[in-house]
Amino acid sequence: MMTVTVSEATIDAGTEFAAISASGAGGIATFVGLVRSDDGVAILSLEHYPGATEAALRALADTAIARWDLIGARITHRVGDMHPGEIVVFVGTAARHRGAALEACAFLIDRLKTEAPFWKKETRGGETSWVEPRDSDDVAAARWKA
Amino acid sequence: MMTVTVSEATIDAGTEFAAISASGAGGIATFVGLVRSDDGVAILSLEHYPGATEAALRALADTAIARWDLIGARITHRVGDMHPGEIVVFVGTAARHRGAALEACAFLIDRLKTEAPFWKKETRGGETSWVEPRDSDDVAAARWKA
Amino acid sequence: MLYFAWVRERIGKASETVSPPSEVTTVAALIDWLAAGSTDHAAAFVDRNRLRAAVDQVFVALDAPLGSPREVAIFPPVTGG
Amino acid sequence: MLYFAWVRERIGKASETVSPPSEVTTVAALIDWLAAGSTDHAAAFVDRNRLRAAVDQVFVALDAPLGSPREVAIFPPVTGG
Repeated sequence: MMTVTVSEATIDAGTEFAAISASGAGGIATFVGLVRSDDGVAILSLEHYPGATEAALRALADTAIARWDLIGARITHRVGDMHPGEIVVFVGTAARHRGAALEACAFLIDRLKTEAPFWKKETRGGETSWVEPRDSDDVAAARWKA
Repeated sequence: MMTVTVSEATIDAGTEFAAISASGAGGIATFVGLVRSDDGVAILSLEHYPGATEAALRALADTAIARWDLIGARITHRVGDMHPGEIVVFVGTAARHRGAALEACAFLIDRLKTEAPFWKKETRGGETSWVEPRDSDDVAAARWKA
Repeated sequence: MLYFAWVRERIGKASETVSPPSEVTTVAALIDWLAAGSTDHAAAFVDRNRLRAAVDQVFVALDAPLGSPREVAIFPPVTGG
Repeated sequence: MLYFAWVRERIGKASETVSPPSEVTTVAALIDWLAAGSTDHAAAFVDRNRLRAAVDQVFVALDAPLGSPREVAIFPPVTGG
């Protein structure tokens, strides 16, 4: 079971977790990325490429489901304006065994960072700037090359 | 911030998640192990070694916090009788960056499986039997040897 | 054409319809052609190393052949998640 | 002494207080001594490869020196999580 959602709605971790854990699997791994509250960002704005974003996320989820024989995968990504402490992205994987769930979860968030068309803009101290891509993201994504 | 809990109380994923995500971190990784609903187990009973269990879990959390510079680690383990779909264990890690959170979460659940004194007994079709240890758990735990 | 993030901001619009001449056969050539026709586009496209593209929603290298696409998107490297 | 899981079930009790003679200086020797004194203990301890131990809540190998512990636990390999 695969569910991919991209929307401006607030992400509730409890709701997301309940959805991925309804699969009857033995192990659920999740990763949640939040707007950090410790580095002075007042607003994080996420722009995306409608249509292409969902297609990219579905392709990643398909790959993970096949590679780790997952029972379920769920990706929920917020776009628009967000505040510190709010959830930017939820990734959840369900599998019979924990190793598959954990690896697939790491795979999805690493690849999502480099392959899905999202762009972050930060407002801090009244100044707005686009976030620069990080080399470490490319390194993290590259380790999953089969 | 480290929190280790071992009790017979039902584990609520939303409550657990809220607790670990309150740290202000940018990334939260979690693993949740559930009683599988697909292999005929009616009751899973967990016995543990009171005192020694909590000490073992705290030692693991301390190790993970130091090794991955975590902002928070949370381990909640249920004992007693459980039914399919119920949560056996919640592991949550909070870090500034996702790689640390994800790796530390995998470390904690892998090591917990081989180092914390819990014993599982399964009741299926009216028959009760103790779960045998799995070699794959030793392999998973060994990969974290520094 | 679709533009995203600071490419969109520098050009001053999120989308436009263009009709490049037939010798424009790659994404890079399309970028050159757009930059030659407008100072805003030229400003947005000044550093080619910081541009990425998709043709009909498929991510491609800038030297990829263009074909006859319905939709070409130009944008910075992604920074999501 | 503390016993857990099927070790506890086979012995028929979760805990007991014992006073082994002074020549019992390792966990393995303690197990031998307990098994010699009771058929239930002997049945629980029949396969030494499937036994693990903790002395004063510290996990140890069966050939570890015993010292003068307050609490020794004997149990199967763990299967938690």
